[in-house]
Amino acid sequence: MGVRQSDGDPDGAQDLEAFRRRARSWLAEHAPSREGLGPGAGAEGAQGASYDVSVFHDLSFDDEKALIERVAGWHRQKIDAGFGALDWPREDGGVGLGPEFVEAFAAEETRFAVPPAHELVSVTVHLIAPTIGLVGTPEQRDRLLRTFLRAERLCCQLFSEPGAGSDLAALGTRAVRDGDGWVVNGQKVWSSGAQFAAWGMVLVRTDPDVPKHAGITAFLLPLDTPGVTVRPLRQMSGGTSFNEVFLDDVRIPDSLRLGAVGAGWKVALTTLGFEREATGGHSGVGGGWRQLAPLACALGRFDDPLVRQKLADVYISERLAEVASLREAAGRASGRPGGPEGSLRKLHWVRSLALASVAAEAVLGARLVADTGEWGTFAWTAHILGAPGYRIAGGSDEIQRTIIAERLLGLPSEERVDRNRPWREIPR
Amino acid sequence: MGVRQSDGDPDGAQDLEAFRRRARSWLAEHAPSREGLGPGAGAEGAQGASYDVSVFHDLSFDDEKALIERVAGWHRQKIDAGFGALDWPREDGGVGLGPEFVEAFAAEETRFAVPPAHELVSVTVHLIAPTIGLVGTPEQRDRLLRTFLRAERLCCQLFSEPGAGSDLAALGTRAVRDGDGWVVNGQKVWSSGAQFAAWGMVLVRTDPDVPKHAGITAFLLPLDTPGVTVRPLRQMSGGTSFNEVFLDDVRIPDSLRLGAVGAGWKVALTTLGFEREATGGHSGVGGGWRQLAPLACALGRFDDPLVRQKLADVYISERLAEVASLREAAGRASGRPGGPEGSLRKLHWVRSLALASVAAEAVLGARLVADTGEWGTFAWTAHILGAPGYRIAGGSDEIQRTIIAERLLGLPSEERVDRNRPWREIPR
Amino acid sequence: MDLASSEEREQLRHAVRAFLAEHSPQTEVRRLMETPEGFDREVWSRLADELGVVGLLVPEEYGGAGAGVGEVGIVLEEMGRALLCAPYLSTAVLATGVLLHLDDEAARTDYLPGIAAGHTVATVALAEESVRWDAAGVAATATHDGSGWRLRGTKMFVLDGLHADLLLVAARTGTGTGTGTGTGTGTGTGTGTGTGDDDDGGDGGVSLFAVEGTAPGLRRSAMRTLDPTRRQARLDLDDVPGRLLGAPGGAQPTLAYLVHLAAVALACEQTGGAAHVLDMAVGYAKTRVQFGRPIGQFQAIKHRCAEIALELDAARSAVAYGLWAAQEHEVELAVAASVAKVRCSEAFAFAAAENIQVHGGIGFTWEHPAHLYFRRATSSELMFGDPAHHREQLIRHLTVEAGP
Amino acid sequence: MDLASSEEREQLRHAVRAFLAEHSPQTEVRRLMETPEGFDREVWSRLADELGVVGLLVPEEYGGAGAGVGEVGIVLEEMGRALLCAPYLSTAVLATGVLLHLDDEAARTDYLPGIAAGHTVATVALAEESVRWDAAGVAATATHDGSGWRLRGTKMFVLDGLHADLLLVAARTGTGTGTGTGTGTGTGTGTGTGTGDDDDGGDGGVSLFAVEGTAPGLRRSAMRTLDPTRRQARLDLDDVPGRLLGAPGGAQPTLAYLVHLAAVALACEQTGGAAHVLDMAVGYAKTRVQFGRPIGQFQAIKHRCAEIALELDAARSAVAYGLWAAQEHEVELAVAASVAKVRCSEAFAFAAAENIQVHGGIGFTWEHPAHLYFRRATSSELMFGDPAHHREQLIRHLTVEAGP
Repeated sequence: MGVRQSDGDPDGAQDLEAFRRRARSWLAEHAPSREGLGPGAGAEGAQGASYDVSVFHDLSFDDEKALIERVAGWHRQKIDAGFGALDWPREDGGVGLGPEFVEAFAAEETRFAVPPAHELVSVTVHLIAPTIGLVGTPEQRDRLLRTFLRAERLCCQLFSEPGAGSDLAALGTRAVRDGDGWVVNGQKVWSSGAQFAAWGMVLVRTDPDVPKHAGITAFLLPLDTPGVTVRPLRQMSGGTSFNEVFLDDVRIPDSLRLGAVGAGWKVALTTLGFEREATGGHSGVGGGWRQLAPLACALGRFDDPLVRQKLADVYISERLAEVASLREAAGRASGRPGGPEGSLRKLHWVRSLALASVAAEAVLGARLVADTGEWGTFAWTAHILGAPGYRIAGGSDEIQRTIIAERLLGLPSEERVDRNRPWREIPR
Repeated sequence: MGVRQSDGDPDGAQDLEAFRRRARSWLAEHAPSREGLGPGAGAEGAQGASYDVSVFHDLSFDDEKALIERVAGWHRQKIDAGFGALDWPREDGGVGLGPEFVEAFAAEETRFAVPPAHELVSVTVHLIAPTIGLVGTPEQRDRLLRTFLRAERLCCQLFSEPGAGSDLAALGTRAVRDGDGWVVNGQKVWSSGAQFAAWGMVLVRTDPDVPKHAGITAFLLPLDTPGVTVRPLRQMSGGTSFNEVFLDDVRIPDSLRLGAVGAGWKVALTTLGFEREATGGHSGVGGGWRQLAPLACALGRFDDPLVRQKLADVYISERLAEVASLREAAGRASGRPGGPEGSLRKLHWVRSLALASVAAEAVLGARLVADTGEWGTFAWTAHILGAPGYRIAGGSDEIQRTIIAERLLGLPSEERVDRNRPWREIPR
Repeated sequence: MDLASSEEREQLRHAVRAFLAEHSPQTEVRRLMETPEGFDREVWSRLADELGVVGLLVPEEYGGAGAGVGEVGIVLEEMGRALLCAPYLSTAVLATGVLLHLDDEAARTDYLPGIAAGHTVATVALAEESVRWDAAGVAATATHDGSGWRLRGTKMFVLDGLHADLLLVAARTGTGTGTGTGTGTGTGTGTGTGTGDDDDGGDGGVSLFAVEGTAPGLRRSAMRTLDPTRRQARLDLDDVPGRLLGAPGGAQPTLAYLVHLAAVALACEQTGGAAHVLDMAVGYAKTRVQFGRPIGQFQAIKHRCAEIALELDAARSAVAYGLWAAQEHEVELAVAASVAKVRCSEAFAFAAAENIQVHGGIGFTWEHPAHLYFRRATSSELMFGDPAHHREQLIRHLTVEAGP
Repeated sequence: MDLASSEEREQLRHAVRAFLAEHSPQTEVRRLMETPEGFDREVWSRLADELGVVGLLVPEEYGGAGAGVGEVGIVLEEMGRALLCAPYLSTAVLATGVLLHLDDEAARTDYLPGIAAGHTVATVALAEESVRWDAAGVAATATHDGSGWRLRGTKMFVLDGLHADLLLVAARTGTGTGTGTGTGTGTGTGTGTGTGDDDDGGDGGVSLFAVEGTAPGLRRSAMRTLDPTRRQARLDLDDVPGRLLGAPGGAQPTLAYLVHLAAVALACEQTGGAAHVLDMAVGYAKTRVQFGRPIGQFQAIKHRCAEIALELDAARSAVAYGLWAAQEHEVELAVAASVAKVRCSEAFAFAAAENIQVHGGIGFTWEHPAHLYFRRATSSELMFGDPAHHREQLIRHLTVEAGP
């Protein structure tokens, strides 16, 4: 399945083919092939031999740390061989190629058993590094850009707060100017990987007397700064994929300010915009057709017409997610803007997770209620308990629908009582 | 299945049993039994031998007129025998019994093949007559109450307008005072049975300079008044269950005003409140388990596990609607207030219609696409095309959910831009 | 169908709710779900003594209250609201119901007083590795060795089986092969299209046996459960002595009744659970402010709460129907039980999931109670036959009764 | 999978849309759906001559454009938007596709030029009283009487069959009994659990025949249809002469291809229809004012429009997949066709129903176009196998290909 060339590169087709061959041979040297691993194999299939259908990791601290190191290590290995940061400018440590090369490499990579994605690494490399690339000062770029791009140090997001979930811009963590720095007080939550990160990109309120979007500023914060406390937050599926981060009189030098004072909302949108662009990050999260079909066979449930209907829905949803990402890649290649398509993708993906839950219930029935000891059965509880999380995390279903309605369809926005009023006066 | 006595009537149990026996024997004399009619038989089973699964009638004018006459005739027959208007005061032509007698008679009546309900008759008898009973002048009561209660003349509602659907209170039909009467101009729509009615209960705006609910007045309008034009409105399922009613310089004497000037909204709520109390009006509308199960058998579709699942959902939904109406009757008998339960009932019923559509599609498949001539198959298109109408008519799903949320659950109402502003200034 | 609630029933509800508010607040549920035993023996005694609800179904001559299923339904609904950790379903409903249904006066005399007094925790062991709740799924065997019956086999999903004093165990007493006469998809818990739950299946009959929790040869182990507030166990029986209950080979009708009773009982619990999460969702929607407004003002939240209320209303009707049939009209129980199991499962599953969504992030945390209801909802939906199975059973029973 | 749209394709879309805006506005659709013939011969000629889309699939050597399924997909999408009343699906897609798929050069030479020129309206007659779209459902027979083949039997659901000049009729040429080897529920259109659409079924093979619309012994009658913009007919064949197409008994692969092609073609139409009703719903939501605000400001309406957009997006992916497989990767066509049929049926049915709801009362009137899309959506969903049937087929094909 090829992806269309951008028109600006008429000879690209040859280059791309050559690149693809080169990538394939490099991958073959450095990673085991996935061929013959059998349908149950996930990422890393061969060596892992793990059966992970969980939506959120439930790893011990040490295991997750080791995983992150493996993921970051593979990322660096690719960069060193000229297969990472392909679409980054050369001066920033990239290769300077077009997005079609990124897609091509990714397509090749799926054939090999390589380490899976990890959100903290992805956030650092794909979200925060490019944000620094866009709005960082020369010093910040020098100090952090390559480091983050190469995942040598990792940086988490410190955006959400207990009182600012869907309404992120209502955030209330206060930063007060103090000489050549700022003193920050407040609480962040839902920070993935904060316990493994050296840095955090934090949004704070620097001016409470202007409307909520206007009074926010972004900073880069070393997490070993005194006053920073990271406390893992256990989610309903077990495991602690997220953290609460308490900020008590934390001092941040002004040199670590990311963008202008009061421009933090724009900076955050830039970061989140990269999130929407980053595709394929969802594959490998939770279980799906690849695990359910053999499981249904093994349990003698594959002949049940009702089970088959539900498995079909899972297959359709997953297959169309692949097609959609090719469609989007083609759209990007021909210069169509991204926009609210990310919201469509996310809602489809959330639905896909739910369809897999439904199918798993049909296949497994009471085997989800209590562990009979049969391999690969009770493990699905981690999918079923995790799937509801992504109806909320990363922008709730409701927020995504509003984005689609307003930005894609042009429907009028709701009456907003919090618009054009100082943040201080808005009910909270 | 008996319904519990109200506590105020300790000897009622005996009376009720005697009444029930009396009713049964009267019914046996005046209507054929439904026993042995077979599962496919609808209302009037024996003589009708019709197979009507339509949600909205699609009858010719003459057929519908004849039907209405039959329905009204049966209603009068019951009244004359002392089995109609059971819970009305004796002075108004009723029998003066409690609601448990109404329920008991209704329960007995279901065993006999009697004429079905017709909306125009029900509106006249159960909605408009009691409204006049509550708010009518002595003259109005003398002139119209018994007439309507006995369905000798019929009266339709003239409430909705093209510009005032869900937002009924925004209605814009204007009435201007002129001597001892009013001159009315505007357009009504969705009036069921207006082409068969002698009277209409009409809501008009008498004061555009006060907030919308405050400027409405109700009138009783003879439909043969000059300037009244009734035009049948064809619905998507075919048939013309509704009408547009145009009012051009229509003169209504002030003596036909129903309630005070400006009190029309309250009067309308009174009328609609009776609608919520009237139960069981939905049964017999559209098709369901009773038609689908034998149909599935006849077509060899009853063994399909998917079909069985969908039929089960239809059965469950219908059975629980019966249970719910018994629950409500019991609640009323013990003095629990009605309130937003009508919204729950309506939403369940709409869902029931939709489940029957889904099951019919599973049973019939392409037999719905084109008429193969097999009995009882293509007829289901009238159900499928009619069911969407009741997601809208009688208060849309959205309006019902809002009623439940605000009145049953106590959730806050939305920001309303049309509150406390003169009707004239509200965007339309 | 008398659906009015009497004053006595409302008093019972009030008393149970007050008791649970005191003895089973969330903190206590959290504590107990981490303990090995999973419930508090003292609270259990009080439920029996003070409140008198453990012996509610037990006739007065055996020391119980002689009340009906309707009363038990109220207790179950309240327990479902509170997520009480206690062997009520197993002991006071299922084991008691089975003992009352069997024709074995001696067993009633021997066991019911202990149950009613809160001394005996009892349960029923039916399902096995085949994950079915019917006689046809029973492969465990019982043989008479001259001195008495000996049981062999494995039981699973035994509610409170790890600590129960009395286990009522279904085993095959004929020469049959156990599972296997079902055509169709006999191993599934979903819609077995080939076998009915009333179908005995094997050529040998199935019987029920009373087995002591301390019996030699009985190995019990806890099964990991999705719902930490309801314990389940695996029993491995190796030549375990058991006392035959009722006539040999005659347990099938009782096992069918057991499943129907369980379906109705779970429906009551589910309705209580759904009512509780609706309260949670509405309470949060009224107070949580985003975008300067309580989120309950947004139609997305507001209409979703209305949808939960609508589901709860359907569940209430389904429970009323199920309890009525269980109490007064057993001929309709098979149908009513399946109706109740399907509709209340759907309602609670929807309510529990949407409650999390209304809460947003906080609802996804371990600390918040929302997930405990989600776990209970998912678990109850899939026990004793999932909704697809019960839809199939419903159609089967409707067809057997009257032709469709 | 090349999913980028070329400039030529966008030009084609533009040209078709402009043509339909002029020649098939709503008023014209309304007019034609009441006429006996159901379409406008002159517009049909123009579609062939001016626009050149009737012969899009026909190779250039037979007078066509030699374009691919991708181009046809664009045309179908636009026609689905406009609800064009014309025999395009029957003639330009299905009959043409069948003629191209069969190994019968003479037939191509004889029939394709007339089709491409807009002179021949052609269709395929497969389904019968058994309401199945597969070879196993064929009971009509053809026998050779020495001078030629003679057909007997009944065909149903024949698109544009009442006025078609050329009918491609499937009939059984062996000695077989017709339907009946399928186990399971062979008579249904839903999930026949026993028979596959690739399964020939009977012991006699099935062949395709060309039958002239004017042939003696052919009685044609209009079937009442749910969707008045797409005509269907019943054919009663009593000793009707027919010309054998391809090898005798060898039509099964072509019939399977026909169903896959029909599924993809309908998916294109459905996507166009869904896109159109989304536009309608959004347009109305922006302008209709209730409670002093455009209803599109209310989340209930706003989020529903977003849901329609989401469904449309899935439909677009499904169509892209189906067209790709039809054009470049026939080995995946069976899977892709079922994926497309399921997903686009769901999407359009949802969109058409919710569009009515967004419109409220006005959307329920006969005069408003909303119901015509609802009729088309329901009709297309149930033709050539409903979604349940295609889910089952999908699983079957996935299993055959690779094991699950």
